[in-house]
Amino acid sequence: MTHVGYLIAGWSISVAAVVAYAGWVLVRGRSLSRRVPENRRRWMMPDD
Amino acid sequence: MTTATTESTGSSEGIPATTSSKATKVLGWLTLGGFAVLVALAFAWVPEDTRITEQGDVVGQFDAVRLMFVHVPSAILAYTGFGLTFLASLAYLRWRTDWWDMMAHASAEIGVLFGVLTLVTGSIWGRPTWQTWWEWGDVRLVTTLVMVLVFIGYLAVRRIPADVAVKARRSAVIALVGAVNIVIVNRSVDWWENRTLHQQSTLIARKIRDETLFTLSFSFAVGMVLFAWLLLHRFRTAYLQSQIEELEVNEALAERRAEAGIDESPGGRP
Amino acid sequence: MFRDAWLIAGKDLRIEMRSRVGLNQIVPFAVTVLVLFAFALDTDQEALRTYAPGLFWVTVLLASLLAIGRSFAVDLADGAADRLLLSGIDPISVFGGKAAAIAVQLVVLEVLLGAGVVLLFDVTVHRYGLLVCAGLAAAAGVATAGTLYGALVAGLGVRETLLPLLLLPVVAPVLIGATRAFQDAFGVAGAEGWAWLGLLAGFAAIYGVFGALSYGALLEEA
Amino acid sequence: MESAVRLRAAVTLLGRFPALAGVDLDISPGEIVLLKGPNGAGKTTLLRLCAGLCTLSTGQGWVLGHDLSSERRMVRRRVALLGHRTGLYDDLTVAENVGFWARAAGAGRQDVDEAMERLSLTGRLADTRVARLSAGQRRRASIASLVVRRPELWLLDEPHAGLDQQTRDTVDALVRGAAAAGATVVLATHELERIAVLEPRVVSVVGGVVRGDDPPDSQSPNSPSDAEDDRRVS
Repeated sequence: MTHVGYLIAGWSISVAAVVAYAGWVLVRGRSLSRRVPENRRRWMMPDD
Repeated sequence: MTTATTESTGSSEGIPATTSSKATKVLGWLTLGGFAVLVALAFAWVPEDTRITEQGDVVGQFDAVRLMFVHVPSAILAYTGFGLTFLASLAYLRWRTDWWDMMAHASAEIGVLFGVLTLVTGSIWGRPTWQTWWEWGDVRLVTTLVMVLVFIGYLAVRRIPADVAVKARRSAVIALVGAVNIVIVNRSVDWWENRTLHQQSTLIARKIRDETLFTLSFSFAVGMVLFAWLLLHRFRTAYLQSQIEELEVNEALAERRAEAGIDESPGGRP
Repeated sequence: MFRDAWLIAGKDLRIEMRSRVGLNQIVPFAVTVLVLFAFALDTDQEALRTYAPGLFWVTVLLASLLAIGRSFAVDLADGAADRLLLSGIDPISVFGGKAAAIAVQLVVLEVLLGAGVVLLFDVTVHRYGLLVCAGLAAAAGVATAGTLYGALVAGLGVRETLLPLLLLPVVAPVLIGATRAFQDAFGVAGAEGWAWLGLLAGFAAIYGVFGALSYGALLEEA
Repeated sequence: MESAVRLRAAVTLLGRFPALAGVDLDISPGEIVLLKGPNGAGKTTLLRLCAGLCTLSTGQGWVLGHDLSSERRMVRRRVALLGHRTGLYDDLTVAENVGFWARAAGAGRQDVDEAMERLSLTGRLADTRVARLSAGQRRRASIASLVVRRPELWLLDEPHAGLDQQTRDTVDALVRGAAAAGATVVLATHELERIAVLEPRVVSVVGGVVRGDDPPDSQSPNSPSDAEDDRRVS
């Protein structure tokens, strides 16, 4: 396989950036969720 | 992609404190599975890019072509994000609802993420294939760079502590100007020095192999699912933030009224 | 509408003439930048002549940030911005007036800097008509886009740092177009100067219309 | 006859701080209203809201018949707000400042001369740059540039604060003159005794809320009828 260094760099940077961003959003979402009462988090509500 | 359509059944032990729902879980697993398949396709199935010239020399990008499957979908997602920001900003100025403002914010952030990735992966791909990290004469390259810069500025404005409505309105105008600007920059760079290194519409010309084409399309699909997953989570985070701010305002309002000696407990913002 | 725009422009220009901030600070700053470019390029007369158009316009853009920031700082200094809102003047007129005042200041700056470039960088002008038209059109473009962005960041408390970040990517086409037109006018490169002039004029027109339309929405709140 | 100011449960947020936490207030045309209350009670925000410079977060409001949530531009051009800041340009002379604001409001040369005369800004003072004026002179120049607009509603925020005797008297004369001309005057001041001779209606503002009139309202002759109330709200 040629250009292994470039391939590893390109793919791993992309994956790392997306994972880091997604992790940040999820963690932030969790901490914010705890501060909001359940009845204001509509997407977790059972069908009514 | 409204929050109302993505409800999940509540669990018996209370609602978990996350931004996940049934919909995002499905999208999340689809993304992970799709990504695994994409890696397999990109590295095991797609052949290296070679051609044999009439003189018998072997030319092409060889294995570097496998960078296409992160670079091109990144670019598509970046433009999708910015396009959505533009539409949401337009909708905000028309209807002035927080929903559109949060949508604009969420999609701009994701757009910047993939915009930066587009530039980085493009640079990494360009080095072995074009023998350069960066080419100023390339229209798409320079346009994308300017666009990412404009939206980094947009996010900077959004981070300023200011009145919510003021910030939303100003951000919306910046997004609109930014979108118009993309067209102007694109045209002027095109005129400036049209020596693009990008392949012109390779998809239509059918110059690439079927395996490569299929994998590229597959990477778009995985990218779109990832985009939807990120957008839902980011939007809900923004929504939670606004809910917390509203709760704080209600609290402050009650305190203020107590200061005035009004005993009736206000049932929230009237 | 034009009467009010004229009134605003006259007020801004009179303040600038009185305070002499432009003459005492912005112009010396711009000249300093030019001199620094000369140092950076190592007194290579040929390189200076080749890059003179680009250096000239980068300098103008940097100096324009100061002029734009100042135009809004003057209104915010002692509550005049509120009074402008209360005056009932059409926001389109305020936009037009402020943009016109900034454009006039930029033209003056361009003339002074142009003389500096001719003297310091040893360039000769081949096409005066193109030079003048490109200078005017570029000033109009930077002034309209600058006024729009100046209003966008005015009163947000961090405008000194935010304005460059927002405005510079947006005026990149002006830099490209004006540099090309000047290269043609100076005879250092065979660019199609008049076509680039079209781009500059188009830029000014688009931002003029866009700014006029959105200025009211920007000023609506306080 | 519609009221000059009418607020219903008006809430104004400054950032996340509720400067006004549900204000109900009616002011009839021609009234002189004195807002009193501790610092931070919301007097300044109330005046700015009436001028159309603050947004109504919730609740409803009308000033001179214009809706505060949709017609603020109409409100703005008919009121005058004298705030803590002068609204003048330091590098222009007094005459240039007053002239600029007069022309912005569509007033003529005559109005400028009259206003300058009234606030004793004639002679050398007229051609002095604002930057060189004393605090009292600045305030007078600021008032002159408001007088030329012939506002129907005066909103004065601490008009006496930090001023010399001459300027304080000028302010009192301004309020008297405005009232005599039929304009409505709302002012926030700590110097109740200076205004007492004008027999204003005193409204106390505490904690972002109007706490009822004090002393009890002297039966306003042209308070709006209930029927009109319904029509305006709908």
